Amino acid sequence: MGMKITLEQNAAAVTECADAINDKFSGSGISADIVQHSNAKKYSFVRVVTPPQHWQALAKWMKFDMGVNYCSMITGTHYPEGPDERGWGLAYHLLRQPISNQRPDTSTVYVAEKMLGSQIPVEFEVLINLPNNDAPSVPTVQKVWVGADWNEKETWDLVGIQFEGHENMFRVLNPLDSPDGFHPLQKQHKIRYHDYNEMYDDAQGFVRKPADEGRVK
Amino acid sequence: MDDKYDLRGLLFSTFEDLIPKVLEGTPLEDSSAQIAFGLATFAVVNIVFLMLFFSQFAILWIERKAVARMNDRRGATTALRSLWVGENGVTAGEWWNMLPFGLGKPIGGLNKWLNKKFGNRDEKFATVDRVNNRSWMGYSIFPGFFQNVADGMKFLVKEHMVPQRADKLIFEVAPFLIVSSTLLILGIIPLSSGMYATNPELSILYAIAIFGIAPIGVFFAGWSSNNKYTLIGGIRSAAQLTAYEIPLLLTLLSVAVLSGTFNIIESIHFQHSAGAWNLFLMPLGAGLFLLTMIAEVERVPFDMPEAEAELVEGWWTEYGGMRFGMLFMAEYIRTYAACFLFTHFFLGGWHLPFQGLISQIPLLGDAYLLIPGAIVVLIKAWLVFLLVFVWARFSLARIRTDQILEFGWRILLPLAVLQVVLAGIYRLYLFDPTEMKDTAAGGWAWDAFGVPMLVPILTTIAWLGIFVLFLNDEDKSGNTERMFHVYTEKPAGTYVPGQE
Amino acid sequence: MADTGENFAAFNSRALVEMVGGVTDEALKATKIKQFLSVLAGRFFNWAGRKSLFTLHLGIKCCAIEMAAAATPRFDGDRFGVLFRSSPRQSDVLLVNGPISKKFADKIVRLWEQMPEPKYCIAMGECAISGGPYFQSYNILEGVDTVIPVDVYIPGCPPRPEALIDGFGLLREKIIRIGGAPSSGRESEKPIIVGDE
Amino acid sequence: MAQMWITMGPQHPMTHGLWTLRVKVDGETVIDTEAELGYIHRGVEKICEARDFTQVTPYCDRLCYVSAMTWANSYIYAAEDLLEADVPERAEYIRLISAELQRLASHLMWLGAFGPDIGNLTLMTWCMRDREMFLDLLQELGGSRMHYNYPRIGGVKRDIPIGFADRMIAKVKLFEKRIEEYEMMLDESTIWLVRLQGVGYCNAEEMVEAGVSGPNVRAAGVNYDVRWAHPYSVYDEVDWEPAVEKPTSVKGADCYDRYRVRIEEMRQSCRMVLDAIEKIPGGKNTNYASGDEMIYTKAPTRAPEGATGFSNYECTRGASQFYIEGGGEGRGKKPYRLSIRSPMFITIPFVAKTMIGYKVADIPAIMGSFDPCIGETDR
Repeated sequence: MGMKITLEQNAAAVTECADAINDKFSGSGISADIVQHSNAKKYSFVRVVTPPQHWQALAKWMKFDMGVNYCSMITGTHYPEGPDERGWGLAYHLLRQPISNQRPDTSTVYVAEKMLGSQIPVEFEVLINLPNNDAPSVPTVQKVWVGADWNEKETWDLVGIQFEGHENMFRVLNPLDSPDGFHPLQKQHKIRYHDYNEMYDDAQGFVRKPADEGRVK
Repeated sequence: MDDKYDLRGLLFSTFEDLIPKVLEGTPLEDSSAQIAFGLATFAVVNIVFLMLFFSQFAILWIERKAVARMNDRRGATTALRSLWVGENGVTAGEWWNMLPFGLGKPIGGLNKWLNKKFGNRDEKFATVDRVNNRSWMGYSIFPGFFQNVADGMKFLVKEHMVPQRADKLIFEVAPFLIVSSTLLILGIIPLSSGMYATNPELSILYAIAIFGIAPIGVFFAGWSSNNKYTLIGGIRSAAQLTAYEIPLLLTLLSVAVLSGTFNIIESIHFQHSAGAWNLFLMPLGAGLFLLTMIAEVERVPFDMPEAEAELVEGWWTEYGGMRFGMLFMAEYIRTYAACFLFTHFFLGGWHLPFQGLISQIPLLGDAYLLIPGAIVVLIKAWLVFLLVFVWARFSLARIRTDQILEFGWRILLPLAVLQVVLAGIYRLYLFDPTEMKDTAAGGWAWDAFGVPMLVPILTTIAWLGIFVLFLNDEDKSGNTERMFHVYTEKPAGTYVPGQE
Repeated sequence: MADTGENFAAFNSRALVEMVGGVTDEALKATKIKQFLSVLAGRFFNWAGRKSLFTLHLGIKCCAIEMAAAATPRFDGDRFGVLFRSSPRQSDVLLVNGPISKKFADKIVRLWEQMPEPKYCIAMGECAISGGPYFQSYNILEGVDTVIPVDVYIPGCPPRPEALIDGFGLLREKIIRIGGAPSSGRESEKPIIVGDE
Repeated sequence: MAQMWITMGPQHPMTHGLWTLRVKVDGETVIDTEAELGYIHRGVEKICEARDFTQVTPYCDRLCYVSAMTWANSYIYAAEDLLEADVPERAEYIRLISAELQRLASHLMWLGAFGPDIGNLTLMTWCMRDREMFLDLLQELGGSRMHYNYPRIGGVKRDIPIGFADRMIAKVKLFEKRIEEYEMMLDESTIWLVRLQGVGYCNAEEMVEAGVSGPNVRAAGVNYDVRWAHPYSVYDEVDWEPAVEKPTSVKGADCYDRYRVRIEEMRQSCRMVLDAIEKIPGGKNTNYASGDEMIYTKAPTRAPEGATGFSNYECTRGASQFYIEGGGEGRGKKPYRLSIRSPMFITIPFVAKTMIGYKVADIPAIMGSFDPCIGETDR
C-alpha cells in the first residue's frame, strides 16, 4: 500500500514551526500563521509575512536552525494600483526536506506514517511587500540557498525587482541585448493584439507581419 | 591451390597472341609485347576495381537494412521503379522533348511503356499506388539498394562551401589524401588467385603502410576546418589511430610469421596447403585484428572522433557536398578493405570450407570446386561485415577517448606481442612442413601425436574457454571504480607543472 | 582574367584548366551532346536530390518529439530517405519545429546560411507557421518565414508524424517541379500547405 | 595544453532542446562551464494573464512537451486550490492513471534520448516504439498524441472508454517484459557500465541545497517523493513505493544510479497503474457521461482579489509548482499572476557545475542522466 504523511503529523509539524518563528521574531514585524490548502488532501502550510529588511536574518535562521534546506520558487508581482506600501509583492516558497547524505551502499527508506518531529516535510510561504515606487529592491538570499540564485536572476529579468548584493546578475530568459528597463511581467506591458499592436522597443528590429487582413496564410 | 577461373591468365594469353597479329605491318610491331602486357594489365585492373567498387554498394545496403531491421523498422525502400514513376502522380512533364538528335521519341516511348507496365496503374488504385510507391504491387528487387545510390549522387550537385577562416589549401587536400590512400588499398586485394590488380611481393606491409596514411588526412581535415569540434575530433582520431596501429602491425606480423611469407596470396595458399585456416590457429590474433580494424575505421565502439553526441559530426563537420560524399565513401571502403583483409588472413581467402574433405566426394566434390573464388571471397567479406562491424554498430555504445587509448596501450599491445610469440612457437615446433600438399585436398601439416588437425582444434577450444571465462561480467553492485576510470581527485587544469 | 596575386609564371595551371575547359565546352555545345547529357543528367540528379532528403537534427520544442517519432519503427521516415544529420553542412532540409524566439532568430538564419545551396525549409507546427499559441508573446516571432523562406507548411500542434512524412512527400513533388533552383529564386511559388487539397 | 572555450550551441545533438553550454576545456578535461537558457522563452506567464482558468491548461500541456499530462495536472491542482473546487474519487483515480502512463512515456523518451548520447542508437528506436503504446492509451483519453488538455478544474474531461482497462493491462504487462529486454541490452554491456559508473557524482545534500528534486535526488539514496511527502490524488491507496537507489560511493549518485532509478521508477509506475485500474470506484469497464458527477463537479470560475493557489506536484523531472494569484482581468475570471516553477530551470546550472573535472565525452552522459527538458525551463 502507498504511504502518506497523515493530517495529524502535518498539523503538528506546521504548528511547531509557526510557533518557533513567532517566538524567535515576535517583536520585529515578522508574523507566521498556519493556512490550509483547499485542494487535494487539504494540508496546511506556514505563511510568513516579513518586512524586506529582516528577510536576510530570517532566511539564515530558517536555513540553519529550522532546517529549511530547499528553496523552490520566487515569484515577483507588480501591483501598480495597489496601496502605497504594497506596490510590489514577493512570494518565496521554501520546503523543509528530510534529505541527508548517505554512506556508500545504504539508503534511508522513510515510512511516512512513522516520521516524527523535524523529519516531517513542511511547506513555507514567505510574503514580502515592497513600497509602490519604481525601484523595488530586496536583500538577496543567494548565499543562503544555492537554488535561489537562478530564481532571483529570473525574477529580476522578468519582473524587475532588484536584489541587493546579488553577484553576477544577468538576464536569464530574455535576450541579452533587450533594453535595460524592459521587464515584461510588469503590468504596463500588454501582450500583442490587446489594443497594443507594435512590438516593444525590440532591440533586434524584427518587424512584425502586417495585421492579418486576409493574407494567404 | 589455384582457383579454377584465372582471369589474368585468360586476358594475358588472349592479348599476347591477339596484339602481335593486329600490329603485323605497323611500325609498332616490335614493341607489341609491351603493348599487349599494358593493355591486359589495364583491363584486369579495371575489372577488379569495378567489381570491388560496385560491390561496395552491397556493403552500404547490408548495413542500412541490417541496422533498420534491428531497430524494428523497414529501412530504406527506394526501388529502381522510382526512377520513372515520379512523385505520386506528379511527373516532370514531357522532359524528353528537349533531347537533341530526335532521341526524345524513343526515350519518351520507353518512359511511357515503363510507366504503363510497371508504373502506377490508374486513378482507381491512386491511394494504393501512393502508399506502395516504393515497390510495384509490393514486389521490388533489392528494396532500398538505390537509396545509397541516390544519397551518393545527390552530393554531386550540392554547393561546395569552404569556411571563411579555414586553411583553404589543407581543407581541400585532406579529403583527397584520405580517399586516394583508401583506394590504393583496393589495388592489392586479390579476389581470387587469378583475379587481382597487382601482387606486390610484400603486399601485407604495403596494406599496412597505406592504412597508415589516412590518419594524417583526418588530422589535416580536423585542423584546417577552423572549428573547435573538428579540432578535438582530429586530435582524438590521431591519438586513437596511432594507439591501434601497433597492435594491428603485430597481429599481421604474427600472420606473416605463421604463413612464412609477406605476400597475401602466398599466405592464402599456405593456409590451404597446411590444412587449417589461421582463424583456428590464432583466434586471439583474429580477435585482435577485428578490434584494431574497428578502431582503425572508427566505427561505433571506437566512434569517438565523430561522436554524434558531443562533437556534432567530429572531424568532418565542415565538409559538405561531394567532399563529404567522398569521405563517407572512403570510410566504407576502408571498412570493406578491413573485411577483405580479415577474410584473406584468417578465413582462407577463396578456399571453400572443408574443401579438402568435400572435394573427395566424386560427384558433389567437383561441383563444389566449380564455385568461383571471387564469389566465395565476396560472400565471406560480406558475412564478416555483417556479423562483426554491423552487429557491433547497433548493439554497443561508444567508449570514451581516454578509455580507448588505455585499452589500446595497456591490453591490446601485450596481447599482440603474446600472439607474435605464439605464432613463432607454432611455426617452429608444431608445424610439419613435409605434409604440405598443394592439391585440391590440401595438406595435413598441423597433426600432433598422430591425431590429424589436433593443433588447431586444441587452440580453438583453449581460446574459446578463455573467452567464456572473461565473458560473464563481474558482480556489478560491488565495484564502482571501473578499471578504465581516470577520475582525478583534483579537477584537471588546476595542476600547474613545477609547483609541488 | 584578373590576376589576383597568382604566381607570375607565364603559363599557370589555372589558365590551362580554364582554356581546356572552354574549348571542350564549345565543342560539346556545337555537337548538342552537352544538351543531351545535361537533360538526362538533370533528371537523374533531380531524382537523387529528392530521394535523399537529409534533414538537420534540430529540435526546438514539441514538434521535435514528433520529428523523432517520425524516424522510429511505427512511422519510419527512413523508408523515404529522410535521415537526420547533425551538421548543417551535410543537410538539405531545415525542419523548423518550434517557436522562433528573438534570441534564436539570428542563430536559425545562420544555420540556414550554413546549409549548401539546393536547400529547402519546412515549417512544422503552428509555432513555426505563425507563432502558434504564443503569437501574442513579446519574445516569439510570428512564424519562421519572417526570417527565412519556407517551402512547405505543416499545420498542427503538434502535427502527427504521418503529416510530417506527407510534408516530405509534398516537398518531393515541389522538387520534381522546380529542380535544384536556388532557394532565393523561389519567392514567387505559392506556399504548399499539408492537407490543403 | 591550450585551454579554450567551446560553445555547445543551441543546435547540438547533445542538448535535448535549445540551450547553450559553454565549456572551458583543457585538452579533454572540462575546467569550467556556463549554461545559457532562454532560446525558447515564450512568456507563458504573461500570456496566461490574459486567459481564463480553463484556457490556461493547453499552455501548461505545452510547458514540458514530453510529460504533458503531469504538468496539466500540476496546474489544475493549483487552480483548484485557488477556486476551492473538490474532486470526486473516480476523477482522482483517472488522474493518477493518466499521470503514471505519462510518466512511463516520458521516461521512455528519456531512455531513447539517453542511448544515442552514450552512442547506442538502437535504444532510440526501441524506446520510441514502446512509447507509442502509451501514447495510444493517452490518445484514447485526451484525443491527441502529445497534448491532451484532459484534466478540468474539479475533475476530468471525459471518462475512460469501455475497452480501455483491458488494453492498458495488456500493454503494461507487455512493457514489463520489455524492461527486462532493455536491462539485458544495457546492464550486461561493459561499455555501457564503463561510460556511466563513476561519472557525474553529486551527493544528496548538495543537490537539495541547489534545488534539485525528483528521481535525481532519489538516486542519491533518500526516498523523498512529493507524492507521499505532500500528498495529493490517491497515491496512498495504491500499491507502490518510491524507487530509491543505493549510491555506491561516498561522493553520492553517479550517472548509473540515476539511470537505475528511472528504470525502477518505470516498474513502479507499471505496478501502480495495474493496481489503480482494479481499485477504481465505479468499476473499470463502466463509462460515465462527460459531465457526470462521478468524474466532474462544477467549480466557480472567478477568483476573489486576494486569493492565492499553490500546488506541489511530482512531475517526471522533479517537483513542479504553480502559484496563482486571483483577481485578474474580467472581474477575476483570469489570473492576476501565474508563476511556474520548473525543476529543470534550477537543475541545469547545477549540472553544468558538476561536469567540472570530467572529460568532454562525459558531458552528454552527465547531462542526459539528469533528463533536461528545455520547454519547461524557458517557459
